[in-house]
Amino acid sequence: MKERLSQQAIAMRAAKEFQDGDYVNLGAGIPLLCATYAPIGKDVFFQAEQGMLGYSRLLQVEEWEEADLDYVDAMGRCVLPSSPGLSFFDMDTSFDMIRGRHLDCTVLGGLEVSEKGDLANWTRGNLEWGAVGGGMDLAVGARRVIIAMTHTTKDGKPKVVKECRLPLTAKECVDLIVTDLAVLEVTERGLLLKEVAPGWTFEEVQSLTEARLIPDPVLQEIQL
Amino acid sequence: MKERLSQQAIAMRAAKEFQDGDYVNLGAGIPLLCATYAPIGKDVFFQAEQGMLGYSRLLQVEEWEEADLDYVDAMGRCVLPSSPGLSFFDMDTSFDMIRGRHLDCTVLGGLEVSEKGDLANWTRGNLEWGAVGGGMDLAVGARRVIIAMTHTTKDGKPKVVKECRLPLTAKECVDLIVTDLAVLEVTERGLLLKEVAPGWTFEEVQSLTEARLIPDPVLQEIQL
Amino acid sequence: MVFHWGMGRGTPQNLIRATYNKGVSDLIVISHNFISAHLGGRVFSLDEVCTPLMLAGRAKKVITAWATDYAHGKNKTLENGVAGGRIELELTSHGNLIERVRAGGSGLGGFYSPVGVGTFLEEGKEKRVIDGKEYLLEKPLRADFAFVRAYKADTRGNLVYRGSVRGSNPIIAMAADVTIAEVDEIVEVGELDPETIVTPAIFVDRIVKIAEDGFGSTSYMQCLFRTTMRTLLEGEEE
Amino acid sequence: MVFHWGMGRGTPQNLIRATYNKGVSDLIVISHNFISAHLGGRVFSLDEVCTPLMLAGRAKKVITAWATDYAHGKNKTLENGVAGGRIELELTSHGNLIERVRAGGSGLGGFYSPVGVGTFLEEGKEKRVIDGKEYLLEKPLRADFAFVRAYKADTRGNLVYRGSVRGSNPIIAMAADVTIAEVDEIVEVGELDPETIVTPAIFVDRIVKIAEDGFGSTSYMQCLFRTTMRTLLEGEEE
Repeated sequence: MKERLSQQAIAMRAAKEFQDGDYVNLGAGIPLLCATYAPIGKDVFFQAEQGMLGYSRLLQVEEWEEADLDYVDAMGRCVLPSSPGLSFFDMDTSFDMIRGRHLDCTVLGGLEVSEKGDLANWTRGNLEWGAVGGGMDLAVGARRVIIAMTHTTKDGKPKVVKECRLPLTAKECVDLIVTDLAVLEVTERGLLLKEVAPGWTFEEVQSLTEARLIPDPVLQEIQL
Repeated sequence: MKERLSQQAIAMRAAKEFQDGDYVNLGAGIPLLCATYAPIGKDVFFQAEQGMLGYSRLLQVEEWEEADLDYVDAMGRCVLPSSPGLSFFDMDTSFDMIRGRHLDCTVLGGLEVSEKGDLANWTRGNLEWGAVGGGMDLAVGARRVIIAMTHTTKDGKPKVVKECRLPLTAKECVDLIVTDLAVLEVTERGLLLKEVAPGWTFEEVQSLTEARLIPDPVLQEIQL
Repeated sequence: MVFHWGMGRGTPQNLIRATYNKGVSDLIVISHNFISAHLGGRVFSLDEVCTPLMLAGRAKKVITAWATDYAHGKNKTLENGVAGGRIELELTSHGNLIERVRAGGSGLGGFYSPVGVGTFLEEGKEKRVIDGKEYLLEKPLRADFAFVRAYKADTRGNLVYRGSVRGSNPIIAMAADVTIAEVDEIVEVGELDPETIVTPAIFVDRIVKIAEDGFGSTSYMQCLFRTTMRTLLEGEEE
Repeated sequence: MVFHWGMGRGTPQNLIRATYNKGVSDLIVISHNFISAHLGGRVFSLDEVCTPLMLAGRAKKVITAWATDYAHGKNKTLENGVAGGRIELELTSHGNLIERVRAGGSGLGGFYSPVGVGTFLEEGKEKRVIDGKEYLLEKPLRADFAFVRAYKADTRGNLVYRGSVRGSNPIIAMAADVTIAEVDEIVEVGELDPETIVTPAIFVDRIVKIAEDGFGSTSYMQCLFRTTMRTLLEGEEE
């Protein structure tokens, strides 16, 4: 079987989308790894949804003696306390920022993405309980929504689908999907397959995708 | 003709209503004078609607050399820059405070007050333009609304009326009216005349009032 | 969209003056008030202290809570413009105005306010009873440009304010396509205490530094204040 | 109404524990999440770090955006309670939840949010098109008590926070009949820099000081953090 991208590689590819000066919020899971792979030479500022803006990287293990646990990202991991340019605010201002379309980009995980860009990512099961979190707000509010996820479920079922079966996070919100097999752009005509993992073909990716894919005329291999 | 209370005396009587620890917003005109007459021995904290809370007095003329013009009340007059316990916030938080019923009391001016407690105080004329300001927000939001005004207009017409003729500021919002002739409480039964200016009788005040007054069984003279 | 209060601290005077001098017209101007700057009964000319009133002559519409100048003010641009039908006026309350701007900046479609029920503000608005209380539906407000006056900025655009003149500046900064901040000083990133930053850089697009002690600067205003106070006091003594 | 995030900084742990120990029941608990405190994959017990999860066993209803504990958490009080029909669950998004609390604290009757359109959040809500975009009507939320965690208070009740754990504390402080703040230190009025005060005293009814280096204090948490980090690092080295 051909090799798929690692979680790190998915995050690296997604992080390549960041532009200089972008304000970005990262969801849990693979998206969080993007904090480590912001493009060199570009200033990218991350937002933590509980109320912090402007950190560029997280404390590494060898720096933990410097750690101040009042300076943490949305997952509670320490950022550099000396990060210059940080600002703090309450959680309502944070979601004003998100809902008000001030963030340039968010990278979120996905359980299913439809060909129209519908996103389902908060529950595998019913609506009885679940972890809605800030995903709905981010999917609706961020100017650009990138989904970073595996292309198929653990038992091999497609996650890029015609219509989502799982409860939705938001309708028609996704701009780009980065998986361990492909980079897909949501367009008016449908899903454009722009890049494939090294060694994979359009047909092979299509066979693991429920939605119909449109091959980019200049289909490329994913570069990290 | 019998003597009426001065503007200062109206303000002094209104200020007697403040309780220890009260947060109070003062409107323009006579109400502003209340800042000078907060009861001795009681801590009263004033709010300036552009975004400041906690000042207790204004700079006096002889202190102006200490003045810092970034510490001003709603009329742009300097508060003591060293006022301990001041806090600053944006104007939206300021009106959250007002609208959200956090203020204990507001003292506002009045052009007309009806027997049901309707208030008209922002325009003498039509709706074409005018100075709405924060009066509508304060009248609706403050827990207690006190009106400090003259009892009649300059040409002797009653300002305490059956129904307001001028455009309303808010409906059924007034709790207490302090004038140069009387102190009136708005009750479910109507306007209760609680106090009269020294030397004035119930009948004399009633004759300068359009609304029907109910005499308090223990009608008293206004004490300052 | 611009803030003004009292003597004009917190007012982006240079941005207002530059806009006026540029000769643009047909503006829609959103500001809490359109009054002259004043102090202790003295009213300043627009040459001394610029206020949004300066833009009234360039406006086809104003949205405000305070459309009349003080009685002792001489500048009737707005009043005459409205009376003459040249300027459309949308009048509201301070609180509803700032909340509408906040709704515009935070992506909400509108909100139900208890303020204005039973008044002229009801006109053309949906009235609704929620949990036994009446409210009016208020719609969001946004602008193409927000002019903001802050005390200091860092080069990324984080803003700090000073004292009681923060006003609506932090809110209007959120609700425009382009937000321009006028400040006394621009410092390096990291020099502002993060606990004092009120407007995060994400809301700010451009920063303009006022010339050292220049028009509208903190020291200019403090000097104007002292001169005025001295004159007023001397007047009292005579 | 109470805030919690990550390792539990910003969480009023003593107030939560005291409420639990008091043995009250049938609470309605509003909190952004009901998860165990965690750090670097390690989940703390409720003896080490109290979170709103502790109150789930005392609740008849919870309103939250996050009702499942982490997979590696062992405390299933809420999940089992919901599954068993003992706890009513009202699920929403982080952003809609905090905006509803703000509406409750600021006297609004509700607001139109774009978040939740096309999802389960539509159920039972008015959907409305405003300027061509769909919104859902969200209603205000208030509580009888708000528990707030701040860094320092002055004796009047002004609060300052520290770093990124301010969270929803300043908002929930506005939206309860009684707001109680749990702080490391209480100082005299005038000792806090007014430019750093986030919650004005008007929103705070009572202040509780955490015992010096006591449970939930900043130094307690810092110590717990260092011990945990050391253990995790030693585990990695082995």
